[in-house]
Amino acid sequence: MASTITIEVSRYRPEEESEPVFQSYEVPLRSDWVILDGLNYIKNELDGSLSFRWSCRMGVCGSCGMMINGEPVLTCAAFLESYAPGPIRIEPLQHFPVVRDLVTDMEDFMGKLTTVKPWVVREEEKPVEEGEYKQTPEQLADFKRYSMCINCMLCYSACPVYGLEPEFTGPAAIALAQRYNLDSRDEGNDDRMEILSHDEGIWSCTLVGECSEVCPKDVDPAGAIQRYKLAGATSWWKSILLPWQK
Amino acid sequence: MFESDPTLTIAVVSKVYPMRSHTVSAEGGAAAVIKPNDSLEDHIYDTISGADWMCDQDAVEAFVNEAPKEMLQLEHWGCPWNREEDGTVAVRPFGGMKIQRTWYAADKTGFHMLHTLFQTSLKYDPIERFDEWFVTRLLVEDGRCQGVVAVELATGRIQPILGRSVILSTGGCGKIFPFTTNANIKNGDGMALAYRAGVPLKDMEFIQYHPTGLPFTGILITEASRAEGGILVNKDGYRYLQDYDLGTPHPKPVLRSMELGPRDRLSQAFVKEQEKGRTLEGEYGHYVHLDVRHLGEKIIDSRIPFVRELCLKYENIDPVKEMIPVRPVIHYVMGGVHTDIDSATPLGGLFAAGEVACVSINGANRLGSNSLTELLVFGARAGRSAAEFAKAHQGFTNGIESQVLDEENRLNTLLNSDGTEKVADIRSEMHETMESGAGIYRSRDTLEQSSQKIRELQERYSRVKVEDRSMTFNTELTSILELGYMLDVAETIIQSALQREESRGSHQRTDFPERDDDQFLSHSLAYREDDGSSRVDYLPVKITKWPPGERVYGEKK
Amino acid sequence: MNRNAHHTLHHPKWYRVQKPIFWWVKRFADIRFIFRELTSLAVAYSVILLVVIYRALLTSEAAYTSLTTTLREPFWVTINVIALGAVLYHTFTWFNLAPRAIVMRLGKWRIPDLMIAGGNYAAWIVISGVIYLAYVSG
Amino acid sequence: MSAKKSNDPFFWTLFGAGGALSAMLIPAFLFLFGIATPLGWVEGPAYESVKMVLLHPLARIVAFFLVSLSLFHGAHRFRFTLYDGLQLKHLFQLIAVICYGGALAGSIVTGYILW
Repeated sequence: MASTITIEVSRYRPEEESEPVFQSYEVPLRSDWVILDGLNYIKNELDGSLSFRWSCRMGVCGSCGMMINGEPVLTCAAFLESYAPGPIRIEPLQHFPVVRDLVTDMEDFMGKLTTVKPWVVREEEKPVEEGEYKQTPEQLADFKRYSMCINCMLCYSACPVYGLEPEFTGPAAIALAQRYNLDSRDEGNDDRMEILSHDEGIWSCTLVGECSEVCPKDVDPAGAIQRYKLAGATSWWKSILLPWQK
Repeated sequence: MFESDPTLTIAVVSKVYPMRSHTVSAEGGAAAVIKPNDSLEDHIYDTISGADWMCDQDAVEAFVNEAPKEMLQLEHWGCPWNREEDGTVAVRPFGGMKIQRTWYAADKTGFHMLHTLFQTSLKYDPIERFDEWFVTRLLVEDGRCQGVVAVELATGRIQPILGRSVILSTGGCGKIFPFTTNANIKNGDGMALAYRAGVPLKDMEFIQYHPTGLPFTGILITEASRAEGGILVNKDGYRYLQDYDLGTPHPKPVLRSMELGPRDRLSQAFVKEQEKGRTLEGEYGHYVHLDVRHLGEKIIDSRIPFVRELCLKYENIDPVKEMIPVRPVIHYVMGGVHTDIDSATPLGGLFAAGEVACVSINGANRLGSNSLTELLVFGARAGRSAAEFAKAHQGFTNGIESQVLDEENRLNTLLNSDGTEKVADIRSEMHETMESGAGIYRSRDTLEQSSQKIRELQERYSRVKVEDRSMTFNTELTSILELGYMLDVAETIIQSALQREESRGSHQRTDFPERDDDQFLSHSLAYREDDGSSRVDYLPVKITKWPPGERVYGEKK
Repeated sequence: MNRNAHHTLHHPKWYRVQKPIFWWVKRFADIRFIFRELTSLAVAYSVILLVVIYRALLTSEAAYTSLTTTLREPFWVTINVIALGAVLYHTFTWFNLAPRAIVMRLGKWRIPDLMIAGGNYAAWIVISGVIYLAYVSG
Repeated sequence: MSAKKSNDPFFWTLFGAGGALSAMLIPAFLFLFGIATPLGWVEGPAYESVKMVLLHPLARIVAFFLVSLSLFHGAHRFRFTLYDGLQLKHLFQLIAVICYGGALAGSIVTGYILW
């Protein structure tokens, strides 16, 4: 192994420290290693006490998001080489409380996820025996993009509005609401609009656009929220101008 | 379940957030008969013959019969299945299936199924989630399972979670092996928990290799890359499959020949090639090359874009310009916790479904796209059975508290122990010995060596080193516990493989190369003895309508 | 949880960071965002200028001439150049982001984002051309 | 969800309309009146002809909407800039009143001047 690269990892051990400190490690700089491999090298060979989450190492489980040199990134999809000669600074995803080292608390998101009703809402369920709901490829394409979210939380970390106002429902949750809104099988539009058309919902977003920039799955939450605002404004005007409808 | 009985309350205990579970990585699809040109009979026969007649035929029948309903249920819950122009669900062909019957959601089927299920589950208030709680033990008293002990990772709190019935759905144990498509979390937790509680593990010797994984990460390179014309070559650039009775090389891909032969045969050819010294050797062991460069950038980008994305994004290889290093990698464990057709284990109140369980419908070799469907069918069955059991068994027995205290003591002792053996060392030695002794080919000699090695590692494991004494999100502690699970499960794999003196499906013994229906048309059941060793028993395979035949693929048919 | 709570067994103290007031000066992308938001001032300035022109126009020819003279001062030219830069940035970001909110269809065919943005630009060029011609031809 | 229904859809609509209108019209106007003419790149039309074009009833209506909506556009955006950029969210109501109030006053003055 010819060369190495320095990784500066943010350590926070709540029993010992009142705030995070950086600790440096030297790891082999290999062309096929991603940052996560570097972290595992540290954990296996140098320091077993470093804590971080990871699982699939192929960009779909959503566990291993961290701040790399100040940017939110999936560490399984970021090569050490692209940060050479280093040092690489690794911190937990920002805007979340830090539980330990690189582990953040994401209960806030889990709660918000439930509030946007990310499931098919129907006035009347069709019995399974009667077969599938018909849906054309075009109808599928309408929401497909927004269904690709892996809940990796990079968008929340990239969103300054969420950083400033933790009450903001946030990019991924709204994109998921939109995923169901646009699904031809769903009839929950009005329910979700009721929930999301308050100040902490869609209207907090100022279209910074960073959520869509960092999204590893190209979900475009910023676009989802914009479309949602348009729908929200339309329904607001309708309720003002045509109050007898609905 | 809740729609049928709102009085139930359910705790979902998981060591990761539900949407991180490994189902998320499944790509291909899920099989169920829905098209008019297909029949249940055909799906049953494909499954049984694919399993080399090692599966229980009543279970396969139930599975195939219920599959369409469960898949439709998931459609109603919002799963974004790919569609035909007329709006009906689309199906694609899959290995070992005679007719196109695999439902798919692009190349992220597992991802969509998992997220659909998880998101739909949020609708139900009676479901209480224990996210990032790590289960360390089953509570068994009075002959039935009455809950678990778990550690809340964020706080280090050790706590019993009682339940009048318990369902295991913890997935497989691919991480026992060095090269696997499995995620880091697949350490056989549920298998070991049940095994330690006296429940036998069934058919553990049957472990499926996929012939083309990336050597370092185990990331799967789909069969489609070969179907599109990708070729496998050894270190001399020679298409070595022609030497192993797999046909003759053609410039264009030919179905069921050469690179499109069955998975097990391709994996076996790799081992033979390695023995001849004609594979390449790298940092991560031996490998060969999958060459798709001749297809050109256009075809690669339009037909197998995900292959290029995976190689580029996660392993820094561009298949347009470079050959892809590949080797057989562990993909799926056919065996698991012994359950009956209703997902019930022999232990009262304990149920299991998914890869952790062995019903069995996968026998000696699982067919692609049956496993995702299996989750749905037997998950639903497990739910129904567990609900019934819970209703029939009110209350909990005394004596559980002392078990909880025992477990707390055990964990605290471990956390404060002064060992010397590094987790990573024991783990990598386990990997090595499992690959060399219980890999694609096994023999009495290699298995006995591995068995001895695993015993040595078990002994060293009792002196494992703990650097991290924190109660807060201690991932070293969980790694140690997971290693303990894996060592136990490894032992059952080796013992079951040792006792099965025949070759069948994914279990290939060099010293017993033939299938032996007279002696071994039965499931192995590995029980844990008090001294920690495994005892293997047998249970006849249930044959109903389809007597064992020859498993034929390719030209012979 | 109280920010100053101490760590006790099984009640870990989480670490939380407050975003600094000038969080946006550290990254180029954030500065760019704040600049985009501040174009709102240039837009407001521009329309106020329009109102001032109207007022002069309606008051008398002398008032109008005096205004056009004032506008020739380097100070005001500089201000207007800066304002134009900001407004152009507003125009570009606005057109580029418009397709994110709007999905347009022709039958089954979804109009691609690039075409929606392109349509905006085309309209903009035509309208600007008309204004220009109306202005120079007097 | 306890949060009250938002007024934002109303202001956001004005913001959007103003954003689009200003993006389309302002660059040409500002370039001609604010830069090109003062620098002598183009010959500014005579008072009478400017008056004829700009005081055309249709032009006055366009101008009114342009001014008013742009002011609301600016107010809405600037309000959020103060929230995000300077973390003044606690002055929530005051800022909203000043921003939208300013835009409203500007619109009234404009209407008064134009007619």
